Amino acid sequence: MDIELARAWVRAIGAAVERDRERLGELDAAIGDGDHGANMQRGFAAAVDAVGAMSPESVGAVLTKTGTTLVSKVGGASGPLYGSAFRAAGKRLAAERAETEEVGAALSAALEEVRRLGGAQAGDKTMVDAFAPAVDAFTRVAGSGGRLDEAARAAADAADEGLRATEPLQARKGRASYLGERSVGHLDPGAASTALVFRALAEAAGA
Amino acid sequence: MDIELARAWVRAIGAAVERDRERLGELDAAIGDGDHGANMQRGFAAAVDAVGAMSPESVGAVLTKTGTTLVSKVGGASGPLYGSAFRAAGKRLAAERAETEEVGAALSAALEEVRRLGGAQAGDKTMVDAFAPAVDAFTRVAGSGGRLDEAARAAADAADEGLRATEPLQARKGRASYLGERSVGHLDPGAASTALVFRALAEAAGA
Amino acid sequence: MKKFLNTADTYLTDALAGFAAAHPDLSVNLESRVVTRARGAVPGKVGLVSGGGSGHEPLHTGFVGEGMLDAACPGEIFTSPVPDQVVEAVRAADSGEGTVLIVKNYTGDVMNFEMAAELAGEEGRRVETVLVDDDVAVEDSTFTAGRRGTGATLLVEKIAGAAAARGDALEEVAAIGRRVDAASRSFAVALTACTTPSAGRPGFDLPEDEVEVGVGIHGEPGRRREKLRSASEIVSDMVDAVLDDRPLESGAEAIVVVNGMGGTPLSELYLVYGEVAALLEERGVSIVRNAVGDYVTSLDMAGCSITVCEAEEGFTDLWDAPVSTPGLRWGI
Amino acid sequence: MKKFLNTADTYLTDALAGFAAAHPDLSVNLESRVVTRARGAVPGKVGLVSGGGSGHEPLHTGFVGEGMLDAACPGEIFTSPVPDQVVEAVRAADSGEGTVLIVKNYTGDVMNFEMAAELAGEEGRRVETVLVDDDVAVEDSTFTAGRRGTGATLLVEKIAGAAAARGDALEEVAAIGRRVDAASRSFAVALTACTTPSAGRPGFDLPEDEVEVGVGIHGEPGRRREKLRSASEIVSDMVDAVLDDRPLESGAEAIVVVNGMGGTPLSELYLVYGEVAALLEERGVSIVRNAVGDYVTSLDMAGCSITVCEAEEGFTDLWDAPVSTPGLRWGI
Ligand SMILES: Nc1ncnc2c1ncn2[C@@H]1O[C@H](COP(=O)(O)OP(=O)(O)O)[C@@H](O)[C@H]1O
Ligand SMILES: Nc1ncnc2c1ncn2[C@@H]1O[C@H](COP(=O)(O)OP(=O)(O)O)[C@@H](O)[C@H]1O
Ligand SMILES: [Mg+2]
Ligand SMILES: [Mg+2]
Ligand SMILES: [Mg+2]
Ligand SMILES: [Mg+2]
Repeated sequence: MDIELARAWVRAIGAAVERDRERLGELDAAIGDGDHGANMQRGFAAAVDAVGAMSPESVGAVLTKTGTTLVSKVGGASGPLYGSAFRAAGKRLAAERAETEEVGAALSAALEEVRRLGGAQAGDKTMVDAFAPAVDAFTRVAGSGGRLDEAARAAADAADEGLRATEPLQARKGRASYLGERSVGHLDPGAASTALVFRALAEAAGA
Repeated sequence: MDIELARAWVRAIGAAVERDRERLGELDAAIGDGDHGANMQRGFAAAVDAVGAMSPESVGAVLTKTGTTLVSKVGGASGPLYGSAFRAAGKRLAAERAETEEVGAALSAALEEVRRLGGAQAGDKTMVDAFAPAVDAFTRVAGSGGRLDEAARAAADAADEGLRATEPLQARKGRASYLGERSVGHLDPGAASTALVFRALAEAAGA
Repeated sequence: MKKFLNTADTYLTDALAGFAAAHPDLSVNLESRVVTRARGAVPGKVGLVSGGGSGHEPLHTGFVGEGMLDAACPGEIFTSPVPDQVVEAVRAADSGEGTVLIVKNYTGDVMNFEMAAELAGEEGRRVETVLVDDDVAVEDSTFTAGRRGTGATLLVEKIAGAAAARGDALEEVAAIGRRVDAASRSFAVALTACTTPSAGRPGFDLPEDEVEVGVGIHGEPGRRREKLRSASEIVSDMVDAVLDDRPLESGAEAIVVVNGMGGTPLSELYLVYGEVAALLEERGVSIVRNAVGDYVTSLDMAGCSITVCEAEEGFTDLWDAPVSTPGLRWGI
Repeated sequence: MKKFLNTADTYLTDALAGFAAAHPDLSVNLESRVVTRARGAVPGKVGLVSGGGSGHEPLHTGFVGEGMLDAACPGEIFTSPVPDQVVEAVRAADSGEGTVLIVKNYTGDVMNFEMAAELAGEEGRRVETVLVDDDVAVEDSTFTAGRRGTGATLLVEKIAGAAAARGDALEEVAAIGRRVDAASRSFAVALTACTTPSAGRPGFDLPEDEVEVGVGIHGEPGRRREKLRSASEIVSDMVDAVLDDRPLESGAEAIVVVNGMGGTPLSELYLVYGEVAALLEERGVSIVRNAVGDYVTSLDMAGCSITVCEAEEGFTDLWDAPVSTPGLRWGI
C-alpha cells in the first residue's frame, strides 16, 4: 500500500457511506438511535477533505489523519472506535510504502484498539463481529504471500459474512443492548459500516 | 303547559342532547372547538336532576331552575345564552298552568334575552337562526288558537328549517366567525341544539 | 387517542389533583374548581383573577402565585368557566382593594365573566375587567366576535400582576393591563390538530405536508391552509401579520414571546425565535425581553404563536419584577 | 416530517443561534458548539460541565447558568459531543479549582468524555467524572452497556451545581453528584416515537393502541410493547419498576421528577404526578420536592419519565439553592 492507495481507500469509504447513509441510519433506527449513517457520512466526508488537503510523508500519516478527523467530527460510539482504530493502524505504517503483511499487522492493531476501547467480545453484536473475521482473513491471505487486493477482497468477504452473522445475535454492547431480546433479528449497523470499510479497501486496491 | 309538562320537556331535552352529544360535538369541531355536545349534555343532565329534586310551585319555577342550572354548569357561550333564555321564560310563567299563548310570550322573552346577551342578528349563523323562526311559528299557531302540541310541532319544524338554513351562511358571531369563509358549508352547532330543544317540547307536549 | 388519562370525564379533575399535589403553596378546590394562593388574599393589594377553558396549561392555574395572579378558575377543556367559579375566585382574591379580571376575548368567556362581575358587584365588590384580544389572525370587525385573546395573556398577567404587587390601585392595575394588551399582537401556526379527551380524535385532519395558518388556541381550524414551508418563510409571514396590524418604528423596543402550543419541542421554538429576532433586527426593533417556551398551549397541538409587545414605559421593569408561580418564576 | 426548520442539516445550528439570541447572559460558540456563562469561569469555584447529544432540550444547554452548569457541549442530535467540544467546555469552566464532568451513561458519551478527560489532563487540568445511570428499564449487567442516564441528570446537575456554587471542593462536588445518581432511579414510557430532522420519519411505528415501555431518550424502542392502559395502571407499573430496583422504606423522603418527553402536554404530566404522589403516599414515602415539566426530552416524543430520588442529607437544601438558567430558575 502506498500513500495514494491509502488516500484512495479513504475516498472509497467516503463514497460508500455517502451512498449507504440511509441504509446505515435505518439499521441503527431499528435497534439504536438512527444516527449511524449521518455519523459515518459526516466523519468520512471530513476525513476525505483532510487527507486531500495534506501532503503526507507516509501511509500511516494518511490513516492517522483519518482517525484524528473521525474522533473530532463523529462523536457517538463509532467516532472514538473508528477514529482510534485508524490512528492505531497509522502508527504502524511510518514508511511511504507498506507491504501487505505490514498492512495486516496495522489492521490487527486497529482491531485491538477497538476491542480495548469498547470491551466488546465476538458475538456481542458490534462492529467487532465484522472487524475480527476481516482482519483474520486479511492476515491469512497476506501471510501466504497474497497481494493486497487479494487480502482485501478476502477481508471484505469475511466482513460481509460477519455482518450477516450479527442478525440472530442479541446485543451485549452499545445502545442495541438496551433492547434485550428485541435486538435479535436485526443486522448491527456498525458491523455494516465495517463491511463497507473493507469493501472500500478491496475496491481501492483492485482499481 | 303545567309543571309536569315543563319537567317532561327538560327531561326530553336531556335525553336528546345525551343521544346527540357526539353529533353536536362534531358540528362544533368543524367550525368551533368541539365542546358543544359535552356542554349541552353536562348542562341538561344537571338540569334534569335539579328539576327532579325540587317541588316547584309554578311552571316558571321549573324553567328558571333549568336556566340557573345551565348558567352554573355549562360555561362557554351556550351556557349563559340557554341559561338566561330559560330564566327569562321562567320569569313570565308564575302560575301552576300556562296557556299556550303565555308560553309563546315566554319563549319570545327567551329569544329576546339571547339576542340581547349575544347581540346576534338573523343570518349571523347562531342559535338565533333556529330560535327566531321557532318562536315565530309557535306564537303564530298559538295566536290562532292552536294547542300547545300543535304550536310546539310548528316551532320544531321551523327550527329544523332554520338550522338547515345556517349551512350556507358565513358566521358573524361566536367562535365560528374566526374561520371567515371557512365557516360556510357547515351547520351551526347551537342552531342544531336549539332544534333539539323545540323538538323535545313537541315530543313532551305530544305525549 | 393516546394520552395519559384514566377516563375522559375525570381528566380535568385528575390533572388538577396532581397540580394540587405538586404545588403545596397553592390551594386547589376541586369542587368549586378554583385555584388560589394558599396564604389567601394579600391585604392592601388589588386582587388579580383570570380563568378560561382548560387545556392551555400552564395558563391560567400555573400563573397563580406571588407577583402574578391571586386566583384562577379553570373551566372544562376549551370551555370558559361558569360565573359561580369566577365569583368564588373573586371572593378569594379580594382583600378589599378590588379585583381585576383578566378575560381572553371569546364570546363565552366574556359572557360568563360579565355575569360573574355583576354578581360580585351585587356583593359590593369592586371589579375591573381587562379584555385580552391580541390575535391578528382574526380581523377586529363587526363580522367577527373580535380578535381572540392568546399569547399576550402571559404578558398581561405578569405585568398587571407586578403592578398589583407594587401596590397600584384597582384602576391603575387595570389600566396597565389594558395598555399591555393594546401594545401586543400575536399570530399562530399549527402543524397538527390537538385532541381533546372527550372528542378522542384530532379536531381537524391536516395532511402531512400542510399547516393551519392563523389558528387559535382551542383546536379550531385557522384562517387558511398552506403547504408546509421552511421555518424562515413561515415565521416571516407570521411576523409580517403581527407588524402589519401594529407597525413598530425603527428604534422601538419590544418584548417577544415565542409560545409553544404543547406538542412542539423547545429546540424548534428557539429556532423560530432566532428567525423572529433576525427579522425584528432588520426592522430596527430591539427585543429587550423575551420568553420562549410553552405558556398558552392547546393540549398536544404542535405549533407556535409569536407575540410582539411594544415595551412601553414601565413594562420591562414590571416584567422583571419577582414572580413565583409554577409556570413563571424568577427573583424569588 | 412536520417541524419548524429550514433544512435538516442546519436544524441544530439554527436552534442554537435562536437560543443564543434569547439568552444574552450566556455565550454560545456556534463554531465549537460550546455554551458557557457570558461572564466565564467563576474564580474559586469548581467548574461544572455536561453535554450529550442534542434533542433533549432544555438539557444540557438550558441548564447553564448561576447555580448549575458552567458550560455545556451539545453534540449532533442524539449523538454525543466530540472530545474537542468537551475539552473546549472544560477550558471555559475551569477556574483552577478543577472541573466535574457530568456524563450520561451511554457508550458514545462515555468514550468521548473519557478521551476529553485525558486531553484535559494532559493540559494539567484536574477533572472528575460523574456518571449518571438511573434508568431501571436497562438491567445493569454484563449483558448490557449498563443503565442509561435519563431524568436523574436534572437532579445531579442542579444539586452538584449548588454544591459547586457553595464552594465545595472538586472531590466533594463529584461525590455529591455520585450520591444523587446512586439515590435516583427512573423509568419511561412513550406514547409516540420521535422524529429526528435527518431521518424525517418516526424512529419506530407504534399502533394507535400501543405504547413503548422502558424507552430511553434517544427515540430507541423500549424494552417491550404494551396495549395502552389507564394512566393509573401505567404509572403504577412505572413506580413499581423504580422502587423494586431501589426500595424506599416507609418514612423515607424523596424528590420526584415527572419529566415530559417533549410532545406531552403539561396537564397530562400533572395527572401522572398525581398518580405517583398517591402511590408513594401509600408506601409511606413523603415527597419533599418535585419537578413536573419538560427537562430531559426526546424531541417531539409523547411520553414521560418518572424519577424518584431518595432525599439524602443535604439534597433538598442544595435543590432549593438559587439557580438561574433558561430551563430552571428560582431565588435569583
Ligand atoms: N462497546 C462497543 N464496542 C464495539 N463497537 C460498539 C460498541 N458500542 C457500540 N458499538 C458500535 O457502534 C455502532 C453504533 O454507532 P453509532 O450509532 O454511530 O453511535 P451511537 O450508538 O452512539 O449512536 C453499533 O452498531 C456498534 O457496532
Ligand atoms: N353571540 C352569540 N349569539 C348567539 N349565539 C351564539 C353566540 N355566540 C355563540 N353562539 C352559539 O353558541 C354555539 C357554541 O356553543 P358552545 O360550543 O357550547 O360554546 P363555545 O363557542 O364557547 O365553545 C354556537 O354554535 C352558536 O350557535
Ligand atoms: Mg446510533
Ligand atoms: Mg364550542
Ligand atoms: Mg368552548
Ligand atoms: Mg447516537
